[in-house]
Amino acid sequence: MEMLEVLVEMFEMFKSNMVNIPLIQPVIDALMNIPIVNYIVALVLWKPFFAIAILPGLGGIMIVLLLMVYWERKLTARIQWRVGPLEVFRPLRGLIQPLADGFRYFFQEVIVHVDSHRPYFVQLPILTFIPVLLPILFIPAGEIVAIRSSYAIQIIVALIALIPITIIAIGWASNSRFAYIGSVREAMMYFAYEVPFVIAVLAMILMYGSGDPYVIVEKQSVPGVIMNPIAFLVFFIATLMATSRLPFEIPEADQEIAFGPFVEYSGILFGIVMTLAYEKLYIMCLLMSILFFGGWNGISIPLLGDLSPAIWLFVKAVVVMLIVALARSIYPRFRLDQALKLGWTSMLLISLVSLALAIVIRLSGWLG
Amino acid sequence: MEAIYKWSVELPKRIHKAKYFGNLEAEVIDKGLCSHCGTCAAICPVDGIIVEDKPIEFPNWKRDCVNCGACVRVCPRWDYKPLNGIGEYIEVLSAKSKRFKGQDGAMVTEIMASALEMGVIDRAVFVGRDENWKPVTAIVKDVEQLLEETIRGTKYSFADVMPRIKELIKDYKVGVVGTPCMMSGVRRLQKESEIFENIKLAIGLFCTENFYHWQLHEFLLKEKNVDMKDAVKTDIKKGKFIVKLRDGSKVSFPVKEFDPIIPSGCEVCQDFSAVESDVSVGSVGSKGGYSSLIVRQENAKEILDYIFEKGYAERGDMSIDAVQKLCDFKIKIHPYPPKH
Amino acid sequence: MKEISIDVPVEPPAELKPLFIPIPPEYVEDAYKKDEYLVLVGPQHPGSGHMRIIVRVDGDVIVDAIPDPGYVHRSMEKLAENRLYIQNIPLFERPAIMDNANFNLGYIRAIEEALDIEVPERAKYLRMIMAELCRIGTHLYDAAILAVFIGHTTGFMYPFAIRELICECLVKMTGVRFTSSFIIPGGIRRDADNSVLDFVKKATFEIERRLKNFEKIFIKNPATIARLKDVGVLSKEEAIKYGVVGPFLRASGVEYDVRKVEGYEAYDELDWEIVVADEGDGYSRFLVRVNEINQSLNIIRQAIGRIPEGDVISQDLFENVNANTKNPKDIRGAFYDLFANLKLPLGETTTLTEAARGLLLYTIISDGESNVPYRVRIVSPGWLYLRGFMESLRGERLADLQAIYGSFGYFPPEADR
Amino acid sequence: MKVEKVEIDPISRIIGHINAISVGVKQAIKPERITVEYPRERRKLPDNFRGLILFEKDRCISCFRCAFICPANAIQMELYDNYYPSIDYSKCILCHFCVDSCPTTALKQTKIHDVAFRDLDEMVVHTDEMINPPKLVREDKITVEYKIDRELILERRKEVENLIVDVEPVERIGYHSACVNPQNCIGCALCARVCPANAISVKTEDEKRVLSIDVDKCTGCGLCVRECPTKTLSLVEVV
Repeated sequence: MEMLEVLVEMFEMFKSNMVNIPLIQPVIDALMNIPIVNYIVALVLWKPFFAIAILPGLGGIMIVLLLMVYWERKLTARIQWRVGPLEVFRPLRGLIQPLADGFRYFFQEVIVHVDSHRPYFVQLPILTFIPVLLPILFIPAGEIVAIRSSYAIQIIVALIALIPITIIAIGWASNSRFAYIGSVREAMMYFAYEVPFVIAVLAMILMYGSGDPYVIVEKQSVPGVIMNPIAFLVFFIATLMATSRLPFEIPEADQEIAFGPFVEYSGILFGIVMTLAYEKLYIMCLLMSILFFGGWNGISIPLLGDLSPAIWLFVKAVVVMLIVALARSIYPRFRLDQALKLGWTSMLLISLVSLALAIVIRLSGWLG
Repeated sequence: MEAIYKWSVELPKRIHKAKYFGNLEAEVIDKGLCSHCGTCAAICPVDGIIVEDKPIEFPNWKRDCVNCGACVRVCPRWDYKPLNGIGEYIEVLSAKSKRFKGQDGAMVTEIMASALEMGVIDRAVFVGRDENWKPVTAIVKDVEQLLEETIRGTKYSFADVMPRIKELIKDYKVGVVGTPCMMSGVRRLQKESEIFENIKLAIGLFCTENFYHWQLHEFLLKEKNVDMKDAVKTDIKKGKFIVKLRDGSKVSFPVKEFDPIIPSGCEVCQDFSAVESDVSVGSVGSKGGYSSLIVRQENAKEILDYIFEKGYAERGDMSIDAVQKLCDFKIKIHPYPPKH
Repeated sequence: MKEISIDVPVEPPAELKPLFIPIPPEYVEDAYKKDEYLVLVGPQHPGSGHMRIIVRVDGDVIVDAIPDPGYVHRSMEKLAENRLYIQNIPLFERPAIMDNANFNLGYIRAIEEALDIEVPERAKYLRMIMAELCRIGTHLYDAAILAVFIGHTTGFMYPFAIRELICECLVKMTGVRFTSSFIIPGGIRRDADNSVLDFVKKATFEIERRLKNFEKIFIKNPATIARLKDVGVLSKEEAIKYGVVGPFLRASGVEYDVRKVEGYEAYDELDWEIVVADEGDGYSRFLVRVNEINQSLNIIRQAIGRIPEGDVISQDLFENVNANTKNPKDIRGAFYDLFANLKLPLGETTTLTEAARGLLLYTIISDGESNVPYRVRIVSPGWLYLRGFMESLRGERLADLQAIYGSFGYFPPEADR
Repeated sequence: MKVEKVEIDPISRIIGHINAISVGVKQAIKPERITVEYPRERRKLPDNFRGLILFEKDRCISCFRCAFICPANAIQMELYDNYYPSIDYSKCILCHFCVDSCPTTALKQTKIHDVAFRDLDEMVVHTDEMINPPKLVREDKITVEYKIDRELILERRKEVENLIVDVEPVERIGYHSACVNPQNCIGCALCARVCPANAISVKTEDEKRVLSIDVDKCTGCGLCVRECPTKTLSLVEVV
């Protein structure tokens, strides 16, 4: 019998903390009084679950993936005087091309070549989901948040720092010459951007006085970018380096080492690994919009209720990603040692300057 | 040469009902009159007639022969009237080439080389030999090619000189060396079609008889156990056939012993001194190391004047009656119509 | 700090044995003893054309680079020996398909020299225009390959879009985009009327306008400069010693251009300069080729400005041949009669031409009798500067291999012939 | 002309970055695209474009010139009532030596270049398949033309371009074969045998073989001149 009580108890817990969206409130009320369905609706609309599953979490990633891949290819095509994906669904000028790619990867045969370390080769791409998706727990979007903690920013940065380790492991698992060179380059790049990146985030936390996203967002009457633009510059270049976007596409330099650590993958494993870079970019853009663009504060739309801050945060992150896509068609690839020199000398210097600026702002008490 | 649109060609008498080559085969080859000179192969428009180390033949001529009658018109042995004696000539001399070493005075090579130099001819058809003295025809373009050792000296067996003329005749002025039957073949070719006027120089050789190479080779091997592989020089002097071998030894025996293997065509031939050639060359009638020359045509005369003026050869005198004696001897031993 | 090398018995990886690589086994052992290792770049590699480069790498620095060319060797010289002289024209355009006019011009000039045919003025100008169009096309083609090798996909797309204009000009003039076999002994096949010529003139301005975009986004892009500056340096002496030719020789400071030296077609009648740089690094090689595009553009404009009227097929061809048409402006109908039994006199003729990537040598040896060449010798620029290219790799980083490869514009089908 | 030095001080670097980004953004807003969406748009090609080859049987004098000149040995002459060319497109490199060699413009070029064959032996296009153009599946409704005046515009017109070009025939100098040195002739009548228009007749009258050339039948193809072993015949201009 306790099973039932536990269920009822959980149902009460879900009901208490539901996302209220006035727009579709009547529908939700109607659904709530159908016996079985109300459990599901309660679960889905339960704030922490909603944060992970729908908006800033997996749902957001799904939309971002489809949108970002399409947008990036279409934008680069436009800049390069050509048309880009077109024939997949002609009326919509190839809009569902990413869906088609995903579909193809899903059904393509996964080849695990002989002298690769089979267990690691297959599991590692899935393991990389852990460091990539965990930060979503701590990213709040207005009221919708999975885990409220006052050290959310630090945890997110720590988890982001984990991702390169799994990529290096992937390179090692495929046991091929190019994969090896790719993973060594990934390790090098990791050193290049990690220190300035952390210093930049530290500067922002210092400036706001706490790592709690809610505190940060409140204090951002003036968006963080204007307050500390240098930190934003470092953070932006570090994102390019972290997700190996074009000027720093060194680990996966397909002309030199044929797609770096992921060279031996095919099929759905390759699909997962390909989306990894985009998910990492999404997480960093969410972090960037929280730290620099005032997170989810924007004119709240009454009709959407709790959803409007989440949508604001999502839109800001997506806008930043669309701008990052521009770099791919403008810049050639730096050499590894040039990237390292950039990372260790100029970026480190600038991040220290931004730290000093942050301290000055903190002491001036402008943000109180 | 204004353009005409109707012209005709004389057709020879057709004895048998078959195609012309059939007639030729019946009248000449089967009757044993064929001297294996190859003139018919030189004129045949469809290259059907084959001149090899066996009697002349035209494989399945019934289908391929286009019945043009050219081979019959040019064949020297078609209603054959044997030529003999010295024939008329401009002058008689003997000479020895300074530039070349050959059979005797190497004058054939000398005349051909100077003709090439003077531009009288562009190409010369010579007869070289492979390692066991099988004759191989070679087309000579410049004087250096004549320095090559195997190309000089007499070979005493049949060679397909005439068919090779056919390839050259359309584009080049040609010089030919050959036996008296070939010379009469060349004259008939020139009468047959003006294109053969391109043969600007025809050098005849004194010839008693010629042999099929395989017969000669086999005869020497079996009767005289001389393997031509290690022969250095072959010669006929005063009725004796002499073979000088590599190890310096010599084998010689009277020419008469060759009688059993003389081909039937040669048995009816009485022309010793190549009556119809431009110049006849041989060893008879001049002292050792000299070739005796009977100059018959103006072009040969000019070439010899050029040679002596350039000092390429020394001049000597030659006794014409020695040649006369041999001509009468040849008439005696090769009566026509043949005895049996 | 001194490198300590422990004498561990090292035998090279098993995979190197079955592959046929043109280096002695001791070399491989010695490499692995010094704990350097061999990276085989190519022949099937996104960063190198159909040629394998055996790179001996000490850490990230290239110690030694051994080329293994020949993967796309089609034995053109042997093929040419059993084709008529005229049938070799399509064959000799195939090494560098974009640079077909120059390759075709070299071969035809050799034939004309042997037969000493006088080429009419208008044909010379039209040939020169086609040669310059193909030169610009090849420079753009190599700029694009360089861009994509250092990761700049836009830098690949812009030159290929501009090259489309050049192909449009060639289609209007000859009827085919590039392998046009349009140049024949004695001139060219058809006359190009004035509407086509002023389309070409307008195209040159359009190319220049679009090149400005390419310059801003790729040539002057700081990342490109960072990637190409002081990379793969060939000093003047080294360039001369290793026999580098063409724009890569001029990039190291040697002012030598066959068009000026030989002055064939009508190059000596127009005024244009030879582009020279003296650093000899990857960037100056690239800049020399970009400036050569401008030089070629103004050659074309001058040529179109001063092109004389007149016929395009020389009269000495029609002399002792009963051709079906005697129209000196269009070869149609008489192609076979003029060229089928073309026989070169006995002897050997050699011509030098300035192909887009450098010096191109043709030698035709004919035996005077047959209507096929006895021997045709073609030495393409890629083959000449391969040695200089490999020497310039020494001491560079492995990641720079692609940048230097692109800056040299090495094109395996042309080098292997 | 010296290539100008490149200075790499920070200011020029920043200007470089700004320029690069400005070009990227400008092109993103207003791209100067040159892509032609091929199956639905077709690019206008000039009339002398070298595409598929068509054949006109009654103009052909079967003189074998196209078969002899083809560098890729793609043309094979097939016997119908006379010898006519058939092209093997797996070998043909579309250099149009044959079209330029044809004395009577029996071979004509077209603007069809996107030809598809189901298998290899269908690529051998026999003579009767070359006479009228292949079945064309035309999806294109718009013709795009490259026009340049101040700058390149891709002028798109709503018309379907006719890919078959009508080529005006070359005005040909008439030739016919004639006997120039009759005394060369050996009466082999190979010329009569090879003549496609059987203009040379051979009769044997009283011990003589008489050859005669019918001038109006002779098309001047020159095969008899090449076949004659003794250089008797030659082509003479029709005056």
